[in-house]
Amino acid sequence: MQPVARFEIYYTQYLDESGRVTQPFPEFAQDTAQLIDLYRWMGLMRTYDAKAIALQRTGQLGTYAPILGQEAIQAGVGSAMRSDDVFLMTYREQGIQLMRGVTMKELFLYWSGDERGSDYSGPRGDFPICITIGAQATHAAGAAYAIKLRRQKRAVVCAIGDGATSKGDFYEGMNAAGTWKLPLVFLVTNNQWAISVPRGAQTAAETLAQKAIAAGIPCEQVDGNDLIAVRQVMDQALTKARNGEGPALIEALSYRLSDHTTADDASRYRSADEVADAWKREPISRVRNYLTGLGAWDKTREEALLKDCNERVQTAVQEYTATPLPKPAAMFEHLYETLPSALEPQRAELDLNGDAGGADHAG
Amino acid sequence: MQPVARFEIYYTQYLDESGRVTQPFPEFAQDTAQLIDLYRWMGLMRTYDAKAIALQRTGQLGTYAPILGQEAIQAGVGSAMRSDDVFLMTYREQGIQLMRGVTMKELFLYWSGDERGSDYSGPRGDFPICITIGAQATHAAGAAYAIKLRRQKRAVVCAIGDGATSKGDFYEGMNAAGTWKLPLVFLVTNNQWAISVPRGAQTAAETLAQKAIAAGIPCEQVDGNDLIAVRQVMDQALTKARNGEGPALIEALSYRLSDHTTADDASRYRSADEVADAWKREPISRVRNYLTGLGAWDKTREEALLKDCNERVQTAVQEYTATPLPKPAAMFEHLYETLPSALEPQRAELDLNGDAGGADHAG
Amino acid sequence: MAQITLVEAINRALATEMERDSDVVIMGQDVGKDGGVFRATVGLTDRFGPERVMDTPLAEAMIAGMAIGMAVEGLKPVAEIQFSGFAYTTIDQILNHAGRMRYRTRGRMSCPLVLRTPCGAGIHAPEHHSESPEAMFAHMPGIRVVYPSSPRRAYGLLLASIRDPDPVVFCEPTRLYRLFREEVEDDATALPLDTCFTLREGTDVTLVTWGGMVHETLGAADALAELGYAAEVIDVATLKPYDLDTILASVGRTGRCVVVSEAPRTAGFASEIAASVSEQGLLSLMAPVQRVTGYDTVVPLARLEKYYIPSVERIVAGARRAIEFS
Amino acid sequence: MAQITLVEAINRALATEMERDSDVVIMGQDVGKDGGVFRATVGLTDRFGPERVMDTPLAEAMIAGMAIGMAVEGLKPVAEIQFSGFAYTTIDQILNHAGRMRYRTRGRMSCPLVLRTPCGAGIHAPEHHSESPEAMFAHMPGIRVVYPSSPRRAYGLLLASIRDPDPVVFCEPTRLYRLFREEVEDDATALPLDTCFTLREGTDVTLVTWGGMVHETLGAADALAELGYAAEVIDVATLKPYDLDTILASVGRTGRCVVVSEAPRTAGFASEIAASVSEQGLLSLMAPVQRVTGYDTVVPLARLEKYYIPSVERIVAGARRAIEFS
Ligand SMILES: Cc1ncc(C[n+]2csc(CCOP(=O)(O)OP(=O)(O)O)c2C)c(N)n1
Ligand SMILES: Cc1ncc(C[n+]2csc(CCOP(=O)(O)OP(=O)(O)O)c2C)c(N)n1
Ligand SMILES: [Mg+2]
Ligand SMILES: [Mg+2]
Repeated sequence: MQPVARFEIYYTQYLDESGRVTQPFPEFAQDTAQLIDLYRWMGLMRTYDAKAIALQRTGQLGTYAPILGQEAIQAGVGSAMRSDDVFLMTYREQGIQLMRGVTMKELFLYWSGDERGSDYSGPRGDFPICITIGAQATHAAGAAYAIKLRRQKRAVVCAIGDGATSKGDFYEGMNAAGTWKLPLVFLVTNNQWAISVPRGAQTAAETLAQKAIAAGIPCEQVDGNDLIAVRQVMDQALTKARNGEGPALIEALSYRLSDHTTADDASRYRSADEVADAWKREPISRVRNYLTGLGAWDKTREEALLKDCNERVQTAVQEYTATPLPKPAAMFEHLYETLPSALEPQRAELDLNGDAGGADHAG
Repeated sequence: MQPVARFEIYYTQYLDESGRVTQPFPEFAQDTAQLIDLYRWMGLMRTYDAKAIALQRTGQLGTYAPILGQEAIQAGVGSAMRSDDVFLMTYREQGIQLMRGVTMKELFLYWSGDERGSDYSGPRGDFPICITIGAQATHAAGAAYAIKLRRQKRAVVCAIGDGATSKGDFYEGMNAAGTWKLPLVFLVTNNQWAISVPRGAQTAAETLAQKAIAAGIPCEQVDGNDLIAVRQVMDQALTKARNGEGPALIEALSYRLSDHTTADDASRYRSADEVADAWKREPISRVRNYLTGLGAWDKTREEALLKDCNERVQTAVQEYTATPLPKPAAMFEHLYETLPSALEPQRAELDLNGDAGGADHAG
Repeated sequence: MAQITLVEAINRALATEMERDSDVVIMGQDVGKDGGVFRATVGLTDRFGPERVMDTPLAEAMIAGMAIGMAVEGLKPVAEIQFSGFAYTTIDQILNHAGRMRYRTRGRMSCPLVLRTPCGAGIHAPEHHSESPEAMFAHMPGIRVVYPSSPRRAYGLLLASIRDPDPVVFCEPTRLYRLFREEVEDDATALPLDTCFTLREGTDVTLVTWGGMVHETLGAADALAELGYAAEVIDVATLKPYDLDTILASVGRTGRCVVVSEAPRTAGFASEIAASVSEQGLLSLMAPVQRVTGYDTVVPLARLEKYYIPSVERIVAGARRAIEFS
Repeated sequence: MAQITLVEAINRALATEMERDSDVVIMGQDVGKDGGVFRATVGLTDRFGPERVMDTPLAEAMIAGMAIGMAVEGLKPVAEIQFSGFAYTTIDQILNHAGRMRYRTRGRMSCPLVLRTPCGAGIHAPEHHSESPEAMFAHMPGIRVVYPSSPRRAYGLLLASIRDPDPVVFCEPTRLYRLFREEVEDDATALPLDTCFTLREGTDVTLVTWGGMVHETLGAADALAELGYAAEVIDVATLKPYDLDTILASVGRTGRCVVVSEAPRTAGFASEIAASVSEQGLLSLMAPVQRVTGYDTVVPLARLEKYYIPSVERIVAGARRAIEFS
């Protein structure tokens, strides 16, 4: 019997876990200055991330979702995107956000529970963080449809996690992307865990990439801890999307080295051994090893980088802590373009009770 | 580069559109008596279906969804299932329902807008018709989970249409089936249309079968107008499911020869040529041709069959029309196991106004 | 001026606004070649092409979610959900996203979409085709809920909804789609979204309703007139945020109030209006506000649905309870 | 008897009923090894195994839909939706299917599932983690909605909900999960689902509330006592169908009523109670029923949420409006 349809999933890697080259580099990666620039970004991400956790632990930030271990995906994607592309994201994309021009102050505001943190001074067209897992997949299809309708050469990136690939919205969004051949790239960050649910308990699919077969769109796997591979595969998919050649899905294999959030304790459900093993494949050191091997990086430069990152983060912390709290009345601002008169009595009631409401409820 | 995963979709057919044998028959189909029995079922389906439309046209039935053209799928699936298997269905599975013991009177009641038509005297464990497209895919997973938990040798069949394969529930249900290796077979009746939306506008996927790749479950295509192929493929999948070998998805290719429902006019959106062409592949005549070629069928037997079918349908019509209307108070029956006392005033109000409510609202 | 039905008025409003504003895009199941199962979008594909009249795959959450993405990117999507019984899967998108895009980005983004959906029972349709979900939508912050009851109001309110800079859920009374005709001037004039419409003035009782029930309520006002009672009839039309002032002013004059709705009683929108009128109108009320509503049960299939929908007689009885209360 | 928190009481009820009835199956995200993000299911996998304590893929409609299929096939699924902001995608399943299985099959099938979900604001959580969707569920026919406010009631009402032959949406007040302890006898005794609980007797005003707001309302009763007013506090506990009689009887004695809820005001469950009390209690009411509720806006993120949730002061002010009305 002849099959009526046939599909294959490919996997891309350029730098292995020790920083050895496994296949000839694409053009951009032959420019060492570019690599160093991306390496610096990864360093900034990790410094920022550690500070955010520290702020949370000392009561200066709310629940926070770390990006530890996912820096290669984020630097690869962040650098492959153009500023007029549109990014739709989860709560674990702060590295991409930084590269797209969201300020660290805005990130801290957001994670402190302040809506002003989503009024990005940088990427005005990027969607706000989507907390309801998977919903952004259909928003992404809509944004991409608008871009296509207007014959613009822009692309949309929709980032989601491995857990999110179980949600109906994800499939519905992919199916839309396929049906209308939209300029939309799905980035599945497979960090092996959805809170306590391991990748293997999420689905019987051998790869997450193959989920796009259901929508008839091209799909592939990439080593998500390999900066070069992510950047290259993403770049190709985005170029096609901008040129009207349709959507794609990229599964980036990585590992969530941190707890799910600062409210989580991952040691309840996964072994220290597994985490230690995953550390061997973490994304930053392999670039450092590669650059060091080239003679393009050394301890002095590393120390200077760290110092610079720390200073930048510290400045942002100061800007953040110096920001006055929002006024209670802010909850009636931007609800509608103009507050309907029917809601004015409620705003008045809030004003009247503003102070009275100032006590914490849960004690 | 080596692929990390590879998939193929196969297609099965035994009898082509003119009734010629395209590959050796499976065992059951070598028993001509069995084939004749199934042929009779298909005849009954078509007679019943025509009568239902006639009843609707003469104001004796509500909006009705014909099964014309899908009789091979329905006879194949109906005969492959066991009575203690569980069936979850759309509104277009009356043939399978008949084979499972739902009476024609019950079908007529249902399509007249009478809930008693879902109180099947036959298959007490079959789910009621699911009108919200796709929702039954998750119910099916739940029912199959219960069966698996109890170590029973039963299987669940979940029937859905080509349009339904775009709904998130379908993917979520499939993913559940894969994750827990449930005894669940999805039957996708691809009749090429979802009301006015053709299969090609529903998804960019080359086949609907491949959607199951997203869930990591086995999938294949079958000629849905070939009774023998449907029965065989379904039988194999069900046997596996009952034996704990997990789920499967079968895409059965057919054509909706009728309007979507009696409220639809398909000539608004598809050509007469396309329909005429589809008639060439309709499922009943090819079995008749095959049986006639064997010498196992002839005009006399055909006439006797038609007469028998007509009589049975006519009897059911009489039973149906002789059934008294339900009482208004029925709307408070079976809402909860016991009507909560908080609702008694409302039931009393209904009693008070029962007659007053008797006038039609839309004039 | 043409005498047209409510569904034709919707069709005109869509065509007129698509003509005026190239950002307006129609989307939904069967809205293209088929012209919609109720024919609301008939002719639009021919006029505006399939890119602006999108036949979508069968996925309501996708329709709502895409509309959100399109609206944020600057289009003005008008999405049709074929029946409101299939709109429940859009609730997550409308509540968690459409109604919050502006709020959560502090005005950086907005979400000017319209979600049209046929509502209400009485057309002998299958299960899930007779739903009245308006209270659920009206409970959601950041959106508007509009529910016209005549061709003229359907035309003007739909134009206003499309032009509104925020998300609007636009409920359409299936029972009234073709029940009567009205002269509608197709002059692109919108009606306001922040006001009730007083359809009939009266001094003895205020009957408050919306959508399909406006028809039976006007019938009840006729029947009450024969009994010698002058009923004022108010069509709320925009349920969220709604114009309580007009209702209170009327109740101030009549002292009696009946709220009529075909949705299940508990936590329905009739309860909202009854609560507010009772709270703020207590001093003028000479009788408790009466709710005449659908029952707290599943809308029965065709054979019994007429016993479920509030009848003229039940509304009259409710009004008499209010009027004759002492 | 142990002094336990509300979330521990839920854990005990689950364990006790799983022990008693092998048809009871737990399902949800992270309910297994992790023991639930709020620890409600901690220890259950070890005791009952992963087949009866199912860690599910990340898909809420699937969880609800599977629970329906399981319940119809004879199990008694208790499904957890991690936060009620993620429960909106279950509405379609609960409303269109769970609440109708018995009805549409004329009793041939039933659907005894429980959908547990944490509700309410005040725990400084991210967006969508502070929702109060109870009114939307209470509008649906064929289901029950239960919302306990103390460890003892959580224990007894959860047992009753699991044993109930029909679907129950079980809202849990996150704010109260660990706020205080209470002695709870783990004796498998259920509490009735058809009655309010009068937590405090008083003659001057009836304060009606449920869930997390019971705490602030009791605080308001204390504050009112200091002002010399004796407030009766009623915990509605089961919102659908609810026990209006107890509320009416109380209002019959006090003549004043305040309904407290943290959900947005418009079309909230406070409106339902206010409407019914106003309608049926008008003759005993000496003041309009006051609603003290959340505002009709999005629940703000952590920094402002405390200004959103009705405070003791706002409740006291509402009560004084009722008491001092003339
Ligand atoms: C619809 C929905 N359900 C549940 C949650 C609670 N939740 C937050 S994160 C998470 C796991 C997500 O896993 P994954 O998609 O793999 O992303 P990751 O956290 O690993 O980045 C869950 C269940 C949610 N935010 N949204
Ligand atoms: C969730 C949902 N959306 C829309 C509808 C309206 N509707 C009824 S049938 C149908 C088309 C279904 O097509 P398909 O799945 O191919 O089944 P077929 O009618 O061809 O048997 C639609 C859109 C529905 N019943 N449910
Ligand atoms: Mg993950
Ligand atoms: Mg079809």
